Amino acid sequence: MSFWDDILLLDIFGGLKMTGRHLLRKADTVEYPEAAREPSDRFRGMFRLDEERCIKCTLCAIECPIDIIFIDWHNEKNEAGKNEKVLDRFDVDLKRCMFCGLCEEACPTNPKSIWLRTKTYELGTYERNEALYLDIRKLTKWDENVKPFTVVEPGEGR
Amino acid sequence: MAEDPKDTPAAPAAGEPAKPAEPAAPAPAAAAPAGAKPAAPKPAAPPKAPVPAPVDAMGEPLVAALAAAVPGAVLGAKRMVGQTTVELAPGKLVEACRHLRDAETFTFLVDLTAVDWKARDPRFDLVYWLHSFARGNTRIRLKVGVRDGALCPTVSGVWETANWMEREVFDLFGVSFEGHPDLRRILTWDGFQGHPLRKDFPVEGIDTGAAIYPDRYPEGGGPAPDDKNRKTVS
Amino acid sequence: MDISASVLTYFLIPAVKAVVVVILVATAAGVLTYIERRTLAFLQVRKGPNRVGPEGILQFVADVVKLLTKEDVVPAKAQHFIHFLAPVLVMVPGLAVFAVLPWGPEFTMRIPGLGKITTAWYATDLNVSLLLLLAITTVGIYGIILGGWASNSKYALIGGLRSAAQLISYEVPMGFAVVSAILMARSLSLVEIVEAQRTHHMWFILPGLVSFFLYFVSGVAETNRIPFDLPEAESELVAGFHTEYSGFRWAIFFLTEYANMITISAVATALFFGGWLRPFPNVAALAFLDVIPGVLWYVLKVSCFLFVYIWFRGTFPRYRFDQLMALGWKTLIPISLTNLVLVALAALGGFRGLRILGIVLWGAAIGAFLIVTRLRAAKPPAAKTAPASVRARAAEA
Amino acid sequence: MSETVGTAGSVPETRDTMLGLREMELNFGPQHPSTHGVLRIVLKVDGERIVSARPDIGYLHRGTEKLFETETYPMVIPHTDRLDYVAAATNNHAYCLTVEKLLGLEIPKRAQYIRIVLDEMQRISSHLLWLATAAIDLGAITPFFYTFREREVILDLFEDYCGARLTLNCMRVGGLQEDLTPGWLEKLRAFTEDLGSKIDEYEDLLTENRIWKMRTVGVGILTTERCIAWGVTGPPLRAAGLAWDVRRALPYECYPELDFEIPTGKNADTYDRYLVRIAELRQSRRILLQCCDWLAANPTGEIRGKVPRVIKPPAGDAYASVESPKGELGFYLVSNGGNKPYRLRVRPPSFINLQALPEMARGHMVSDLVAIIGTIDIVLGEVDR
Repeated sequence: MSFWDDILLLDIFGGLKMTGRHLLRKADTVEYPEAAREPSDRFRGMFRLDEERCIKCTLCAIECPIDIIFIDWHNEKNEAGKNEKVLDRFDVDLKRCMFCGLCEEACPTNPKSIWLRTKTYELGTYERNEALYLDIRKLTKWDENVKPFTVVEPGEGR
Repeated sequence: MAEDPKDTPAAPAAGEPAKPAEPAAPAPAAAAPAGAKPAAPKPAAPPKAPVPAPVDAMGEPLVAALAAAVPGAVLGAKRMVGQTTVELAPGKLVEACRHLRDAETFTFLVDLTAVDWKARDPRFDLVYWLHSFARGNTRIRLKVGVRDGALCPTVSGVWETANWMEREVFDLFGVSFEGHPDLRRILTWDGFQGHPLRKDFPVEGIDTGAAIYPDRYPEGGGPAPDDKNRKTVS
Repeated sequence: MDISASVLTYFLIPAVKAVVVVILVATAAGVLTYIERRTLAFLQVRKGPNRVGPEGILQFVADVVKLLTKEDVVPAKAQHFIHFLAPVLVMVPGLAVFAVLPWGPEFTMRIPGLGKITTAWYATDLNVSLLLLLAITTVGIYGIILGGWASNSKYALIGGLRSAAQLISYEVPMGFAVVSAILMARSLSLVEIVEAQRTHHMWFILPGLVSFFLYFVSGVAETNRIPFDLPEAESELVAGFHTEYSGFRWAIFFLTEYANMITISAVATALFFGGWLRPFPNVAALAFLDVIPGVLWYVLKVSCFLFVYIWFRGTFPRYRFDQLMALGWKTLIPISLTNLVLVALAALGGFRGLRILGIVLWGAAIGAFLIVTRLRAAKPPAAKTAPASVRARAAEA
Repeated sequence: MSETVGTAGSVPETRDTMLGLREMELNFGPQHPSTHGVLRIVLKVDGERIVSARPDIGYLHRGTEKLFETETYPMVIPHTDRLDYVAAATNNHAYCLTVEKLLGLEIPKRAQYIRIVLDEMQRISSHLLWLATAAIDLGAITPFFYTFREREVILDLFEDYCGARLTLNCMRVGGLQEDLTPGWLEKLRAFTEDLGSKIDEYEDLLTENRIWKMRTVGVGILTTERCIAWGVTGPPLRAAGLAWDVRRALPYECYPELDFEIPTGKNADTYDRYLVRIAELRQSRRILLQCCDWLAANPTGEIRGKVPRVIKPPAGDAYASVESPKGELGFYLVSNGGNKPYRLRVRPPSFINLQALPEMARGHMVSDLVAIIGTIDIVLGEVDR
């Protein structure tokens, strides 16, 4: 049997049949710029910050495994005469970020004030120190830098 | 470094060992049901209840057999989370290993590594983790204390797989092995200065002259080192 | 014959043909690279190049432009002159053989001002064209060896060595396969071999089943294609003999490989598949097939072979060097010798003998194939369902 | 690296050269198409036959173990993703198991099943990647695209579950961070049921193919004894005939409740390792189907045990291991009672399996070396850490 298999090259023809069957199948390719895949709801992408909700507790900065979040604040008296923390600076060094999402997990507010689930992945830039270092302005209004598929508010899609 | 806010009291963690693994059975109270397996804890209703603690294991048959077969080798033994650790004398290490391999069927060296207890003397613990197929997948951990700069006997003659593991320990801890067939650095390059896994080696690394654009990009990225805000959190 | 006519016949028309052939071959090789990538993509459920031009058809133009404008890197310690010479040595024979490939029959056309001209769809018809073909293609090996050696790279050197051994070994079964076709047609001229298939009332694939198989397998090996692409096995030798070539010199190696594929397919078509003849050239009932001109038949058949080349590439792993040599010397050469004797005996019997040989060969092959596949279907291999622990396999180490 | 004395792995050098000619030294890597990263092997070859092979590693050394010591326990997890970066879930799992062992934590049943699902998905994706690259090393380019087609579905499932495709960061000490999304289980089941026919496709292309068999049968033999001596675990050990799998030998999570076989080979060669991995794909599929059934029957439940807010294991040490796609992946944790690991050692299966390469390669040809590197299934992120 195996002798005849050898002579008749059955394994060879079997392989050819196998690939031949795929010849007319539809390609599985997704052609990126035209047909970009929408990421899933939990996809960890570009950062977004809600300055109003943030209580300046710096837990996100503490939990960050690679220390890329930099927060500064000062106290100000508000109209009621109470001390209120005001953010001086909230920077994320995105070029070192590994998108683990621990900062989002650490955030104690509900809904989260910093979150990554924004369905964005098009973060390519030409100048990494400029574009991939985010300050408050870029964190809160990054729609001008990055086009998200849909802006997802935290709490959605969980 | 990011410190946990609840845990601010000084402990830089990387300094003194809180409880060096001395053989002296530090938890005598918990030793009552000695053989009980701490590995299978009760549901942790009060969060602090079943904290695993080491118990003395000199009475275990395997340890006793080893102590009898290689006199003077066993300095102590303890058991924690279901894993037995036997402390060995460095001089008897190879003899004990040979005995364990041949007489007790520990044919498989799972892992070999070292721990740096910076302030302790001997400074390093070499940790051997043995496995026996014939004894129903039992495992035993051996520990040997080694002084900084002292030579440790190699076990690469007992288990060939110890070859690269010992090279790694040599490379990262600076523990030399006597009789090793090919003791060279393995993960860092030849000519590298220092031993990275020692506690006194800086985490930031050392200047090896390999940085390409130190002037253009601040080290580590982010704000430049002289930025006053840099210290805010980290 | 006046002077102008002889200039026309012996100089002008051949010159025009030569230029046309070179341009066509270079373009065809370029297009073939596109077709290959595209076909491979289809075999592999992806799309392949589809950006440059409609459906990516201009991809090869973009590639050529890129390669032409690329920096030509020569290793510092290379033998510069030989390094430069090697691609030329590969390309010239690769293009020269196209002079004798018979793409179509003779035809007559009328050119304004020159009158009627009878010429043919081939550059020239030599009475020893097959011999020339074998001789010239072998010269290309020098380019590969020298290129590998002159690069001063160990990978390139190994690639060159492998290539030398492989090409020389596979010349032998290929030669024997060609000889069997010569015996059938009793001519060394490719044009006459094609014509002989008309007079014999059959394509030579009928008696030449084994010969064709040998020829094609050796041809795949000669062109360094998977599963015989050892000289340039990219997972072992990076790129083999052309590791140290870049830019257009690399492109020349690359294009010549594709040109060689066309050559091998074209010769196989001429020898065994009736060249420009339609199927069953003597059955009058199929005369409507003559609507398709001979040249198109030829191109069609060559395309089929090229597709098989690509299909092979999409399916098979690569042989190891010693296995390749063993296959060549221990399997193909004995088979080709036996086959040669059989064909020679049959050819003694002329047309009738060849036909009997063909019927016997094809009958045996199809019969055995049917029986074995039937038996296999009855007893499916255990491989599919059981884990490896229960698979009984004879130790072949 | 300077040319110092000695060969790797204490393999004695044989010098039976033809006609007393000098061997050629061939630098295989670190940039080479089939070294799967930045592995460098210094070869001494006699013609094409390998006299000695000396692996030279460390090009991807990032000091991960040093880094572990500076992070609190939860912050270590993203770093473990980057060890064996094609099997992040098993890395997370091994680390979490170790910390849980030292904490004496119990994991909710549902979390255990989801962890197993993630592990087995990861095993399938890792084996598919292995098959793809091993086939392409031997010149068969098409299986690459077929296996990546299926791997893509797994990565999509990972993305749906935890938001990342490769570096998952999907497990936490004490359980999991996220529960399954609605509809995820059905997607997984559909894929899993479909997978069987897809594996048949790969087998059609390779298992019986004569060239594939010629290239792999009898190549790189490492017998059971030699496997144990070199500490080799995982598919190479099972291909040598020893049915040893951490999932069965030192059970963790719910594996004892699941029904699966440990495939073994006979001849300890590259072909058997291929067969074992293919059979493991099928076994992982079986496990996934059983887990799907269980999770569908128990659609709700806790996914995280009673974890203290600040994780501070008691002083002491513990070792726990899982069966990663490459072999036994273990973590050895030494705690001093603080909130950071005092020492966290990885037992990297790739690193230890790679050590056997010189012995497997000696006497074979350069082409076989490619097959052998492929069949050990190394990931340099784990070898060099």
